[in-house]
Amino acid sequence: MGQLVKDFINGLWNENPIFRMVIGICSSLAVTTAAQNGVAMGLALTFVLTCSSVLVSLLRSIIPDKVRIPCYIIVIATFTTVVDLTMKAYFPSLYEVMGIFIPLIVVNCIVLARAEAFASKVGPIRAVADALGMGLGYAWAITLISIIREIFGSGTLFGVKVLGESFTQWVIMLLPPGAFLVMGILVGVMNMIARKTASH
Amino acid sequence: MNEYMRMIVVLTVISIVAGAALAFTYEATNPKIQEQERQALEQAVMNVIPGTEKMETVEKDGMTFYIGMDGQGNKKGIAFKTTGSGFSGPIEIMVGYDPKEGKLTGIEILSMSETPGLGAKIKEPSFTDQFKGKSVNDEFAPKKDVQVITGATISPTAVANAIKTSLDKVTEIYPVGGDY
Amino acid sequence: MLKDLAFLVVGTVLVNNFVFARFLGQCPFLGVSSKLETSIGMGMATTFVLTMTAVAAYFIQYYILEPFGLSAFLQIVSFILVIASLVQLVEMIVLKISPTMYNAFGIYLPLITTNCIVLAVALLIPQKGYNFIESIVFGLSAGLGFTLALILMAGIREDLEFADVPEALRGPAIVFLTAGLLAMIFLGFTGLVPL
Amino acid sequence: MANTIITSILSMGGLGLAMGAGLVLASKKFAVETDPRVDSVLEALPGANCGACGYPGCGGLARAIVDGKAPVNACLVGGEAVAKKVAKIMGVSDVGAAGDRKVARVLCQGGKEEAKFKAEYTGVKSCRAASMVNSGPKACPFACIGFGDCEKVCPVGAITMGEKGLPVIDEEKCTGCGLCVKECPKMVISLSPEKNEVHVRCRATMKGKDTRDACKVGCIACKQCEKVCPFDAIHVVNNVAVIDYEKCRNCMKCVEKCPTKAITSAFAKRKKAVINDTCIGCTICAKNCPVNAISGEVKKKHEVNAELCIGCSICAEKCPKGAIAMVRSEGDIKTSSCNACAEV
Repeated sequence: MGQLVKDFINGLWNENPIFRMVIGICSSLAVTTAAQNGVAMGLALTFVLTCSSVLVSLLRSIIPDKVRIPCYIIVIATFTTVVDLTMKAYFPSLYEVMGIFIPLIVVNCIVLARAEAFASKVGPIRAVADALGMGLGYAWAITLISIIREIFGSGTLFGVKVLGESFTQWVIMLLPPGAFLVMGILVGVMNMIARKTASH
Repeated sequence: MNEYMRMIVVLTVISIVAGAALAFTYEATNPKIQEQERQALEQAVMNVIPGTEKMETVEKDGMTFYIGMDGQGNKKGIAFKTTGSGFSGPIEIMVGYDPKEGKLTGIEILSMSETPGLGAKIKEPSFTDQFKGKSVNDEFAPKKDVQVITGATISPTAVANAIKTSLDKVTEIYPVGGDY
Repeated sequence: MLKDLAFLVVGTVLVNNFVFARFLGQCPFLGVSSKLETSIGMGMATTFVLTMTAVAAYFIQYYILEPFGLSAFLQIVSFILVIASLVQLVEMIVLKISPTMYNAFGIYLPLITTNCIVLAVALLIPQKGYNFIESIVFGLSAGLGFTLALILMAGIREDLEFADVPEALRGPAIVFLTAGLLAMIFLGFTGLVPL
Repeated sequence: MANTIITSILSMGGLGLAMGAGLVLASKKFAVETDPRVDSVLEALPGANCGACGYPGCGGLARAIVDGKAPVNACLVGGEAVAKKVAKIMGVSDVGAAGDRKVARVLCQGGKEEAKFKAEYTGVKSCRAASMVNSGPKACPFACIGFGDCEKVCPVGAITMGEKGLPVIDEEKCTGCGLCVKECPKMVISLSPEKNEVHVRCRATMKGKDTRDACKVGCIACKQCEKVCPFDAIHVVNNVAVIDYEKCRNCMKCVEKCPTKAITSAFAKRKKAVINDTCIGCTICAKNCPVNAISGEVKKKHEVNAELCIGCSICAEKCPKGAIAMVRSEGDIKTSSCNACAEV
């Protein structure tokens, strides 16, 4: 049990994919113009990551080494398409905003990396713990980014106005440079926090 | 079974299973997706032709028209899609047109990728409402009879031009005052 | 016709640069942009794979998926399967045929499977309805745009080494900030060509 | 419905078959011999080819690790677990690699001359036996007894009993097995990383005055080392100075200051910074030097004042061009535990 908790916590902070390992950032930059998108993307990725981790973990002894990458990627692509179709059917407005970034979960390094580095080496239960940790670690990170960008960029949070009328919206926050700048500052802050906690 | 055979078999089997699984998901979600798309389209038509309760799709001269009708089946106007070339990508517009009066009944921006906070304001009613009741013979010239947005001229111009160009063609198919 | 292709190239390389405007290919962009030499090799390999992908995607889309009406749900899976396998194939072939070529750019090939630009290019081709020639040009210019971003960044990062960067910002953080400034510059290209 | 499923199965199956066959053919036809270690490192790596390590994919990193160009923990994605596996393949003892080799060191300098005896011991010549009699013959209860139990237990002959009646450890031969540490009844031998050059060679926790009475070279807890350390790396805890090796940079300032010479290092071999011609004059080194030993104008080659330089290596680490080398004053040879030269 302790091992499972450890696997889970690992992704949330120690090896947080966005802030600590800095992988899988394409989507975290592109869709984070509004907090709602951040949450949706985070959950979508967590779903794909968890499902594919379980399957990869179950299939790990069957798949021959040389074709493992194509095999894993098919598994991941299948779950991604499931998410893609489901979102199209039930959340069309969200789907429109996320556009091409839902299909691109397939090539999000986090998914394939965890499949390869973790799920393909341990049993399904530990794989789930790790995938959930990584997925939620990714989710909170991109939600944070999107909250910052939404508040400064549109003066709203989850679509509700939080900054007064007199606030001039920082359009740059919604544009590509804003994404990079927020990301850079956040990674810096996380580095600082990590160093502080490490020295204690 | 040697290793090479296994490689081929495993990859093929996984592909087949993936294909089958996706086909099932698609069959399960497809009706819902079609329904959503239809609803979105209907909603857009209702927005650009006030008083519409049901619509009919008509193909004419290579263009698709949506004829809006009220509850009694009286025709309230026709709607069609047009695309303009915006600042950072295509802008898709739904235009409502009343041939009897020769006037626009409203427009809606269906999709665009303009700069948030600037060009993206073309989506807001403050911009789109000015097209309501405009005559098809108007000039559609930015800064003259079309109000532009401060800090963004290209996006409104693109919308105005796209509407004007498409109207030229549409008024040939459905002339002003004619039946439809 | 030629004018449209030119617009497509400029639009893809500068205006909608895959790295700075569409946020794709960030992982290799951050990872491989530390040295000018490697970034050139990586750029070359990516451009090659992207062009190849564009061709493959075109054929799968219009000769397999479209005729059978499968494009709505098999696009992602079939594209990625073919891309992953093709890349692995090309790598093996290059390694065997010419070790020098392999060292120059072949070693970057496996890195490219998970470069989201590749899948994005494949998916955008049917979405935008490009014809065969346009698809190739699109793939090629996507690669060139990525190469440009990599080389710019590598050039800056080589000089950045002389700077006394605050400790917390070292590593990826300062690269993001620099990329932010570059992205601002690339914003200036918007509206350059009709899209 | 059935039609969609059949066509999708057929197309995906066809694609899968074609690609699988292609890969099989290629791996048969184009098989190339590689360093087996590269393969096993590659095996241990995540294989996602994300490029976050700065190398072209996992294959590139595997080659770099085998060639010694990259550290075993270079893979960010794999984290500690992968680093451990790679370290095992590469035969590196710990994740941190080379500089962390551990060697045994004697933490007592109270030889026949320096330490007072409270009694004469004439029993069995064994430290363990002697320590049972009123905790040994020397006045200091922490002192090395000097019968060489450690010398006898050392499997590689790295320990010899010196003239002072204290063990001398040959750090070249020491394998860090820790047998001597276990054997010593007084626990005055400890294992520490080879790169740590400064040591407090006294464990006496009596009050300063008592230590001074018992031994000439004991730590008397005067705290002068604490004050002189530029890096806050040494503190008197429980009446004895303790070095925090996370912070210690082997600058040897405390060694200079220590009134009883209880802190030692190969002082004569203190490193000095030397700036070569690739210096571009960025002034980063001068700004970071804790003792202001570097001077120079912007964009001109900087100079090190060898008198002031304490060899802390901060400048070498900060230098963006790698233009600063840390050179040991008397040739670049390894330090040893020989106390004689430490006192030169």
